[in-house]
Amino acid sequence: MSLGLDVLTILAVCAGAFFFLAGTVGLLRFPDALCRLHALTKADNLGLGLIVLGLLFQVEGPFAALKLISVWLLTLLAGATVTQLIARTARPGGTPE
Amino acid sequence: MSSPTLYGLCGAVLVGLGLFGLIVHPQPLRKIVAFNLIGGGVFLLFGVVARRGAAAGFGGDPVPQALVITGLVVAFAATALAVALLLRLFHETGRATLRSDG
Amino acid sequence: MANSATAGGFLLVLAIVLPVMGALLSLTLGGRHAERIALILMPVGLTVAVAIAAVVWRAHNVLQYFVGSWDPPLGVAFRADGLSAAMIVTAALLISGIGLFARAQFPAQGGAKARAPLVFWTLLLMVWGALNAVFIGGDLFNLYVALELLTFAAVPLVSLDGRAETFAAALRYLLFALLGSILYLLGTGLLYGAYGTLDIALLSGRIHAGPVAWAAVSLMTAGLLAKAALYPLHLWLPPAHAGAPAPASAILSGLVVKAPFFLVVRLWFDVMPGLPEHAAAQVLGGLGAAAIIFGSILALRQARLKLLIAYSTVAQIGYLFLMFPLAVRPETGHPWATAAWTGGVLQAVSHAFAKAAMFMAAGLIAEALGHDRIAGLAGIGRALPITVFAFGLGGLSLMGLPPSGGFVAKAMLLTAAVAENQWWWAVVVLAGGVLAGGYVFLVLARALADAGEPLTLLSTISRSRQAVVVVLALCAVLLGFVPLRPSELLQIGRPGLPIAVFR
Amino acid sequence: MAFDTGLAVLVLGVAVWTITARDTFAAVVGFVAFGLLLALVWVRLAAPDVALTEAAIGSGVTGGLLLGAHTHLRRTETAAAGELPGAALRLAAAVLCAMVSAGLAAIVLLLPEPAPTLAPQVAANIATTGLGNPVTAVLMAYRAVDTLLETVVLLLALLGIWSLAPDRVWGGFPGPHHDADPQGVLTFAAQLLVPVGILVGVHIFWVGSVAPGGEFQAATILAAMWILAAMVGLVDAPPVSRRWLRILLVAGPAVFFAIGLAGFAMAGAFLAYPPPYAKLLILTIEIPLTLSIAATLALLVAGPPERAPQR
Repeated sequence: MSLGLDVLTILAVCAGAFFFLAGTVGLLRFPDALCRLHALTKADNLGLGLIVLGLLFQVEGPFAALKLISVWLLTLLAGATVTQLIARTARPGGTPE
Repeated sequence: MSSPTLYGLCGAVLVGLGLFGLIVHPQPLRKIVAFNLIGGGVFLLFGVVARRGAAAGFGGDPVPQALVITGLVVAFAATALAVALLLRLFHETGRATLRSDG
Repeated sequence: MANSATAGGFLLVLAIVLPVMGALLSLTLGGRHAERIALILMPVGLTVAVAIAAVVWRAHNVLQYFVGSWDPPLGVAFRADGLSAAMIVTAALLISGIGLFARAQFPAQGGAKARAPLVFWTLLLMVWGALNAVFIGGDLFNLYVALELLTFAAVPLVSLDGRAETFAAALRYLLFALLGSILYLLGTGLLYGAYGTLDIALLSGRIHAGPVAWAAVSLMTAGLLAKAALYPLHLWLPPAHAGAPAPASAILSGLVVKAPFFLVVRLWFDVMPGLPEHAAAQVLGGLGAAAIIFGSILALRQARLKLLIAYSTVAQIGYLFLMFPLAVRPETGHPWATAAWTGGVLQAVSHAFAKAAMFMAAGLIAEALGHDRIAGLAGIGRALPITVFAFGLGGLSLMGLPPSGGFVAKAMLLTAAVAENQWWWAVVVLAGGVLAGGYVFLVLARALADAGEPLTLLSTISRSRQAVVVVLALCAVLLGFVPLRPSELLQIGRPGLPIAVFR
Repeated sequence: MAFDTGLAVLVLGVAVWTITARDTFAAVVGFVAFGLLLALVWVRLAAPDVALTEAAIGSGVTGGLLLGAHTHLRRTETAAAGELPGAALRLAAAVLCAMVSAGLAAIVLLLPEPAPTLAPQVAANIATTGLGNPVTAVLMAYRAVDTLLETVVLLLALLGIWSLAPDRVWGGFPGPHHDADPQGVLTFAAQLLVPVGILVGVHIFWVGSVAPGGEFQAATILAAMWILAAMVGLVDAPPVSRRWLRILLVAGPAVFFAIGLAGFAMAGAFLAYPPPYAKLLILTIEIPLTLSIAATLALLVAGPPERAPQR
């Protein structure tokens, strides 16, 4: 039972780490700000989501699980907001200030 | 080597790095960033002192930790004032350099 | 030292709390009230300052207060020794004088003109509170906060006029000051790491010569020198002090640069008494000597009056640091060390009065003429005789001619230098005096020259403002009548050094 | 240990990048990353209170401030970069700074063993303060005077920034005005995030007396939420001449001073709390203090008044 959970955790965390890696490579290699943001959001949404999923198999009690999910949701929300803010200044004709 | 010592060495290098940036960079904004880097190094050294002083069931000596919190807030106030001065200078002269008086 | 607060210790709290709370009230109520609050607090603060000095004098001991009844090392102590008392009284007198002078320049106004008065009066009180906090701080980190308070109160004064070049000057001042603070803070951290306390009295008992103490004190000294504008870290000072409005220049040059100097004294004489090496003190003295020579020469070459006065500040700060090689004599407790100690402190006090008077005189001259070019001063001596007289009186102190506080201060440094067989400092003191004479006479000769035709002044300068300037300049002169021997007041709280008797 | 080594190397790498990057934007982004990594270091050093402060103030708000400044100054970059000092001077600076680092490193290795500490004294006295978080006890009781003066420092910095305003806009609105886009994704996201953020801020404040957290961290989060709402256009900064704003800014330090002075009567010393009421009094100080600090931090970021007040 516990072995099965561990395997699931390893798989999910590895997949999450892969998305973080891909997002980072994208951040460094993509040509402009909007593409870079696109790459970053992949790391946030999927990468962190998968890592949280992986960790969920290990937690004890529903409260800790709720905490983990909140972390993911808050990151999503904050990420979405900040990305929009950056995109607004980066957009050619946007409102830089 | 213990890990506090390791971070202490890290703080020592940060101070030197920041100092270098402060001296060498002509742009005031870069100087401000460099100042914050020195600050990071100095605060880290306080943190190391605190960690080494772990006792009485605390993970670190709370006194230097509290000093760092005070210091961080003061450093932020300093950064805000410096940035405001720099922006005002820029809006007034169109330049952002300290060599304006010639 | 008694393990409790001394009676009268609450005066120390008031010295900080009154001006700071006044500043908070000014900020809340706005420009119209700011001036009134400052004017009400001046006599009150002056009374507190004199009371502190009286208590210290009567008790002949250090006045001490533990904030929140928490004993150091856990809590923070305030302490006032003779040196603190002298500086607190100086600050109170000068702030009051500058405040009276500034009434005409920053009158309470509403609307768009409200900015400068509100900022000036609030910052004047803040500078006062911060200075008192520096003078009575007994804890190295508390002193860091006090220093930052002082920096943030001083920097906006530079750009109060809103002229473009003053923003650059203020920014440069801020960057130097911040570097100074962070180096000071670094040293503080190292001292805590090595000795587990930041209390000056406790540290002085625990500290011992070694790499950690040395590194900490060097870093702290270097940071404080940047704030005190000691050569070669003086570059920020002339544009900042010359660019500020005259009353602000008087605060900055007279008082603000004295605070980091005061802390260097604390560090070298109180945190680590007997520890400093002779060689290190010689280095400080050497920098002071370089400041005297280069600052004076640069002052001679200035075309604008306020810049000349600002460069003269660079030079006069140099004298303060001559005190270190002469007063730091750990091995014997040399009797002449006390003379040098009194001379150094007296130089700080008399320069404060003299320089404030000179900056304000220059401000009045610039107000009357619409410029402060030295070449265009002809005739001003006839138009504003009182102001030019005050400038001359201040100049006496800078040159070190009797009767003036500057004379007594420099005479004591000179005598100590000769008596301790360190004659090279005597040469510097004399050369600095000659150079100072050069730049003071340069201004006076122009000002007293005949303009040929009567001057048309842009504005009439009221007698009362000129009177304030003369009174401050006279304070510097009156200090010339203190007896030419080590001051007993300034020795309070010093370890028992034998006192030399001058004949 | 391996984790610590990796983290230290990463911190130094990002720091080197921040200093050496050609582009100022890259340097600022590097600094933000540096701050976040440093927050991790603080966790490793068993200082969660500092970690929160570092992430919120040291990296977050400072980073935002620097990024904002950079968008204004972008055009001046090339001109200023031309003033780079010559190679000889840079080499001299590098040697000097390397010596400073080496000296400091040696000092770190020479620090005495066992390390001196005040932790036992903090622990011995913490009962009289009624607090559970030792860092809060240091900030609000043992060294309360530092904290009091520090809040004044913040206010003073704000007054300094305001003093930079040209006379014609004195008393006006700080910073530029942002228009809200009612249909925008951004507005939607901000409307969702701000209440959650405020909740988090209140939580961090509340737990600060017993667990990591406290007024500075909470105030920073509250300030950040206000800044976000202002950038999105949901709220606008009030004119700096408003009386209620001035009162809000001064209230925290003023209450701190008042209770401090009352300590003369209640407990025989400035900033002393009578033990039975210590926790209550500290809380009475902390609530207005948090609000004042939050307002001050937000306005520090907003900058000097730029738009004239309507008269």
